[in-house]
Amino acid sequence: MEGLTVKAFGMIAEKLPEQEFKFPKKENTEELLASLYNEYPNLKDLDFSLAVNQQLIQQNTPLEGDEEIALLPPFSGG
Amino acid sequence: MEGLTVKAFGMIAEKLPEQEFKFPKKENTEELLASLYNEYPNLKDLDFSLAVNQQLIQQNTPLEGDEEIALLPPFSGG
Amino acid sequence: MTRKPKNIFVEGPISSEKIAKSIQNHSSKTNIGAHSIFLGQVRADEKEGSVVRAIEYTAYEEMALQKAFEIREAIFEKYNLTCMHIYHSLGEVKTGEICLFVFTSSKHRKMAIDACEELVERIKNELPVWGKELLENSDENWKVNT
Amino acid sequence: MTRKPKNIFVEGPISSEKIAKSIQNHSSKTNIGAHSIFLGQVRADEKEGSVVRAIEYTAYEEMALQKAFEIREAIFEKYNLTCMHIYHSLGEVKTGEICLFVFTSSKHRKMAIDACEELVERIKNELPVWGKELLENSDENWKVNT
Repeated sequence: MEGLTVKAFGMIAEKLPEQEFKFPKKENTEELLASLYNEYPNLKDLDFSLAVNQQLIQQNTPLEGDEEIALLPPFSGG
Repeated sequence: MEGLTVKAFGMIAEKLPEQEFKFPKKENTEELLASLYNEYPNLKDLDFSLAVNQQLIQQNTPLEGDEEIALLPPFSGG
Repeated sequence: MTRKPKNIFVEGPISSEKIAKSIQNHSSKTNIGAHSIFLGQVRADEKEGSVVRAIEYTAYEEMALQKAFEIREAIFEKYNLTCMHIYHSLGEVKTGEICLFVFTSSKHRKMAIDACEELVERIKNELPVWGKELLENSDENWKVNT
Repeated sequence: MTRKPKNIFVEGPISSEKIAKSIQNHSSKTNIGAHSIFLGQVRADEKEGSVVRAIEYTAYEEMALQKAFEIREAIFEKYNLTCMHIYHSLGEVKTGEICLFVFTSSKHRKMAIDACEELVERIKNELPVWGKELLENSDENWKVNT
């Protein structure tokens, strides 16, 4: 199936209707974030990082369109 | 019984005829060491510290005459 | 020697028997002189109006295993270690139970101790794992690492 | 709270069961968040013409217990610890077996880790304990700490 796979973790997962869902292809992570904020406004109040295909990203990153995107709140293991 | 009690440990204990023995009263630890070196010349080749009543001493220390004196080679526990 | 990512996750608490067995397993490695072990234990912290009774751990498992592998490789590169083991709980771990077990072994103590400390820091900071504190009064609270 | 010197010496090796039991005993102390453990293990070091098969430990016991007590008090003074345990073997400990077990527990990891490291250093440097290496060829060699 075409499109991005978005996975949410920790407290983010509790704020979204689903923990894992498909999302339409975006050019880059900034566009993706804008769309996610638009769709799920309560994300704006939350602190999280993005991982693209399991790699944390620090800046706007181009997307092919079939990546696995993870929304990661601050880690609290151990 | 009158006099100092001398206890030897580690490799020092193997160099002396007994591990624990009585020794005549001395004025201070320097005199005691001189007498011990005189009695047991092979002590001169060995590296050891003195403890008086279980306290390590760093310098010449006066003796009452009934102390427990320990000859302690470098520690190697653990 | 090529190493591959290996599982670090344990369902529920890490038992003292598991720790003992892990220690025992090293008795055949007679070039080891020093083991350093860190254990994380779930605290009964007071939260407003209640107290923690357990922490429920979840993880982004695939990413966490890959990250743990990278950290392992970096630590093996930096320190002269014989062995390194990492175990982290998933699911519910009650107060007083062990949720993290980090174990380094080396010929000499300094390497084992320093490597263990750095491993614990990196695990806490870099592994995508989350703890949700479950309180006595049924409230929940997302744990924040300090 | 006044503490008194307590025995730290164990005849022969320290078993992994003893270590497990010691860890287990802390599960009721739910203010603990971190344990740091150091284990010394006897190495099969090569010596000229042979190899270490065991270390035989002796100590000036009264002085060692008093010294261990002073070190304990100083470490409790310096670090915010919940618990501290020290066990050292006497007599023969074979290669691969555990001869030293140091265990610190605290609310947070930094205190437990730093205290454990300092304890190990002080124990190695300050306790009147001696190890005689027993070699495979029946030679003996007094251990030197580095």
